[in-house]
Amino acid sequence: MRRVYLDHGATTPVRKEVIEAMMQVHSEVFGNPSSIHSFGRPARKLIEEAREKVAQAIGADPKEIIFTGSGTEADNIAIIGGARANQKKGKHLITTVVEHHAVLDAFKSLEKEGFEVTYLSVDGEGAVSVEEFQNALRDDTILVSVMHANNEVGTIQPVEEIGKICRERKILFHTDAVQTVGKVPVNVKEINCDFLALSGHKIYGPKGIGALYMRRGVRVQPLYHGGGQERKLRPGTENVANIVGLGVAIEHAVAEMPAESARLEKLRDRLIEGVLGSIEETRLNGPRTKRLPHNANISIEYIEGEALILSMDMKGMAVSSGSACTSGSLDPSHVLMAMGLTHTTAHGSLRMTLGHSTTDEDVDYVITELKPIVDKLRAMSPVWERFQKGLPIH
Amino acid sequence: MRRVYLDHGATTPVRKEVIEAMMQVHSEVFGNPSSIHSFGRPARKLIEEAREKVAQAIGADPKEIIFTGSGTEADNIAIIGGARANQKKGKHLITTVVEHHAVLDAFKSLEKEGFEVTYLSVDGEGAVSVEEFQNALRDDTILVSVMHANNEVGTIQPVEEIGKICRERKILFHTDAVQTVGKVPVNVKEINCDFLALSGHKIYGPKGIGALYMRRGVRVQPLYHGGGQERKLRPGTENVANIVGLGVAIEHAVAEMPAESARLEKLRDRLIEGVLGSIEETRLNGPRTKRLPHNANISIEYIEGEALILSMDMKGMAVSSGSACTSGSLDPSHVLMAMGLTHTTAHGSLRMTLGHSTTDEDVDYVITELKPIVDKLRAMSPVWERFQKGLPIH
Amino acid sequence: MYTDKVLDHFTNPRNVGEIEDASGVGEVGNMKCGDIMKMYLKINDETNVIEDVTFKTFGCGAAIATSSMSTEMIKGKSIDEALNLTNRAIADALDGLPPVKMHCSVLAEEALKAALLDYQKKSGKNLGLNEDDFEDWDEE
Ligand SMILES: Cc1ncc(COP(=O)(O)O)c(C=O)c1O
Ligand SMILES: Cc1ncc(COP(=O)(O)O)c(C=O)c1O
Ligand code: FES
Ligand code: FES
Repeated sequence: MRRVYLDHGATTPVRKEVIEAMMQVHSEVFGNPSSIHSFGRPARKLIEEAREKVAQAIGADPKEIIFTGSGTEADNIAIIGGARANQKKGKHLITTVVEHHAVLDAFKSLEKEGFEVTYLSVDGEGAVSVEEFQNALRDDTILVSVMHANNEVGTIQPVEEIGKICRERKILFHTDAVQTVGKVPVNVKEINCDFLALSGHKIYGPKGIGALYMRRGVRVQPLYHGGGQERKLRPGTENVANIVGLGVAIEHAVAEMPAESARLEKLRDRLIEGVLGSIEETRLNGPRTKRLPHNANISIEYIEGEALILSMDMKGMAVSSGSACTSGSLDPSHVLMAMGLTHTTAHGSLRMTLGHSTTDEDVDYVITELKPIVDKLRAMSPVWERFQKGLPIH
Repeated sequence: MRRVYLDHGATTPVRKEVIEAMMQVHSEVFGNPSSIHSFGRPARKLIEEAREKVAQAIGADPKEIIFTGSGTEADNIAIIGGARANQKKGKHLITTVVEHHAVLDAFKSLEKEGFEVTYLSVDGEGAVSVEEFQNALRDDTILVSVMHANNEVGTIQPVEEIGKICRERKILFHTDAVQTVGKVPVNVKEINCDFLALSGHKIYGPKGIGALYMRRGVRVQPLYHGGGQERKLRPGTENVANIVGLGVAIEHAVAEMPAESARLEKLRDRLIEGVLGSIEETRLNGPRTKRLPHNANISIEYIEGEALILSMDMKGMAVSSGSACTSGSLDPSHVLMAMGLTHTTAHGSLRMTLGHSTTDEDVDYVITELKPIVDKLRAMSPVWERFQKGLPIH
Repeated sequence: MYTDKVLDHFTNPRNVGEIEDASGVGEVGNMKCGDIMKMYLKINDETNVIEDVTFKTFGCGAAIATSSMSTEMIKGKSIDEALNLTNRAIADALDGLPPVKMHCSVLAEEALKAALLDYQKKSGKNLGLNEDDFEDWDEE
C-alpha cells in the first residue's frame, strides 16, 4: 500500500544530512562541552557553530540564541520568564486565542500568578486585527505574544506591524515561529521581536531541540536552575548532537525554502481544489492565499475527525484533525472554534501538511481515496442523514 | 599519543547499542508520538517500552517514570514542583551543602519565594549525618533532598535511612541518583524516596535526556506549560530517539554493573595508591571505601587545578578538577570547601573518574606521566616555594 | 577556549624562577581566588633598564601564560615602559583571553607594579607608585 505522509505540521522526518551529523557527534565528539580538556573543547565548538547557523537563519546575532529542549520550552522561557522579570513595570499581557498550547498554557499559568491577560480574537480566517491589538494596549502592558503563523490553519499574522508598535512603546514582543521557519522568510529584525521561538522537528531536524532568540539586552527570569549552560536559562548538560542537528537542519531549510515553498504551494493548491471539487459540503479553513505554503485545512461536514484520520490511515494516508478525539479533550480545536466554526464543522476538520516527500502522485492518491472514505463515514452518520433530509442540525 | 579519558563523571561516550537504536528511530520512526496514525503509533510504543526499561532498572512502575530533558530538569521538577505543590503544609525544606548545582540552585530559588531551607553539613569525607538530619526536621518540613552519591568525591550518602524517616513523617524525599545509576544498586523502594533523578549521559546514553521517578500519588506543580506530554510535567514533543537511547543505556548499565563496578574499583584503588605513593603532598578526598567505584579525587598540594588539567590534557589525559578556574566562578569547589579543605588544597584537586574504556595500561600511564607534570607546575609555584622554605601559606 | 599563543606560553613558560639578588620582588593575589603571582626584577640602577625578569605563578593556564608573556614584554625595556604595560596589552599579545579569564591578566600587571614598588622602596627613586594600591598577600 502507498504510504502518504501529510502531517509535516505535526513533525517531519529527520533529513539524511542531519542524521549523519548527529551520528558523528554521538560516536566521535562525546565530551562534555563544559570540560576544558580536548574531549570537551570540540563539543563546545560544535555548539557555537550551530548557534551561528541558527542566528544566521533568522537574521540574529549568535549571542542572541539560546538552545532549549523544545519549541515549548522556548515559548515558556520567553513568556513566563519575560513576564516575571518585568512585572514591576506592569502586570498586563496580550496574546491571541489561536496560539499553540505551549503559549496559551503559559499565559494561563501567569494568570494564576496575578497577571492579567487579554486574548485577541481572530476573524473567520484566523487572523488577528492590528486595530484590536492597539485597542488592547494599556499603560501597564509589558509583554505581547502573537504567533507568526498558525499551526492548524496556516494563517500568517501581521507580526511585523504588531512588533513595530511594541518596539515603539517598549513592550516586549514574542513570536512563536515554530511553524514558519523554513516555510516563509523569518527575520527577527523585520518582525521587530524581542523573542522568537523555533523547533527542530518541524524542519527535518531532531525532536527534543528548540531555540529561543532573545534580543540583546532583554532579560528574563530563569524557570530552571542549575549549571551555567545557555546563559543560565537552560541549565543542564547540552544536547550536543541535537544542537548540531538543528544547525544543519535550519541551514538546509532556509536555503531550500524559495524553491521548496513554491513547489509545495502548487501541490497544496491542487490538493485543496481536488478535495473541494470532488466532495460536497466541504470548505477550506483559513485564508486562501495568506497562509503557510504547505498547509491545507478542510472541513468535511457531518463526519468526525478521528474516524476520518483512522480511515485514511488504513489507506496509508497520515493526516491530522482539529477533532477533540485526537487530543484527549472533549472540545474540538480552539483555533477552529475561535474562527467561528460550529462544533460539527470543527469536528470534521482535516489538516494536511505537505513536505519534502510529497509528490504529485501523493496528491492524486488523496484526491482519489478520500471520497470513498467520506462517503462511507457519511453513510453511517446521523448528522449527514439529518442534513440530507433537510432537518435542523445544531 | 595515548588518549586516556578519565572524566566519566562529567559524561560518558555513547555506547554502540545506543547509537544504533537511536539511528533507527531517527531514520525509521519519525512520527509524532501524539499522532494517532500509523506514523505516530510506533513512536508512542517505543517511548512506553523505554519507560518500562527505566522503571525496571530502579524498581519502579512505568507509570512512575517521567522523561525529562536532563538530570537537571528532573531535579528541578521534583524540588521546585514538589515544594510549590505542598507549600500549604509548610515552608521548610532540607538539603545538603554538597548537592550538585541542579539541586542547590533550585533550593536557592525557592528561598527567594519564601521557603526556608536547612543545608546539612558534611564530615571530612563528605558524608551527611543522619542525626544532624533528624535534628533539622521540623513540623513544617515538607521536602528533603539528599543526593545518592556525590559527583565530585563519590561519597555515598545514607539515603535509605533518611528516606525511611521521611516516609514515616510523610515528608517528600527526593534523591539525585545521577551519579549512582549503573554504579551501585539503585532501588526506589529500598531508598524510600518519592522522587529520584537520573540522567542518560552518565551511563553511556545520549546527552539531553533524563528521567524523574515520581512515586504513585505524589503531586507536583509543573514548571513549564503546553501540551499534555509526560503527564503535563514535561510538555513539548517527546525526544523519542533519546528516550529510546536512555532505555537501552540503562538496561545495559544495570546488567553489567556487578562485574563492571568490581573491575573499576580495582583499577581505581591501584590508581589512588599509585598517585599517592609516587607524589608527595597529596591526599585522597572522600572516603576510602564507601565511595563510588569509579571515582578517585586527589588533592595535589600547591598547584592549581586548571593548570593541572591543561597539562595532563597535553599528555592525552582528560580529567577534571574542583578548581574555580575550570568553572568560570572564583570559588573552588563548594563540595571540597564544605569538607573542610583549605582554598589551596581545594584548588589543587584532581578528579579522575573511570569507565568502560579504562584499562590497566591507562592507570599505569597516569601514574607515570603525572609526576613530571606536577614537578614542573610546582617548580613555578610560589606557594610550593613557600612550603619548601617552611614559610606560612594560608 | 585558549588561543595557540596562550597554550604555547602555558606549555613552555618563559623566564620561570627566582632571581637571588633581585632589585625588586612583587607578589600579588591571594589564595581565595586561587591566583598568586610573584615577579622578580633585576634593574640597572644607572640606565633604569630591566635587565632580567622571572616569575612564579600559582594559577590557571591564563595566569601562567600572562605571567610568561608579561616577562617577555618587559625584558630589556625601561622602567617607564614597564609602568605603562597594561593587562589588556598582555592579553592582546596572547591573541586574547576568554572574558572570564581577563582577571588573571590583571594579576600579571599588578605583580609587575608590585615588584616596581618594591624597587622604589629599595632604591629610593620615586616611580610615582603608591603603597595603598597594593594588597600584599602576606598581610592578608
Ligand atoms: C549529581 C548530579 N546531579 C545532576 C547532574 C545534572 O545532570 P544533567 O547534566 O543531565 O543535567 C549531574 C551531572 O552533571 C550530576 O553529577
Ligand atoms: C506553533 C507551535 N508552537 C509550539 C510548538 C511546540 O514545539 P515542540 O513540539 O518542539 O515543543 C508547536 C509544535 O507542536 C507548534 O506548532
Ligand atoms: S466521539 Fe469519542 S471522543 Fe469524541
Ligand atoms: S588563576 Fe584562577 S581563573 Fe585564572
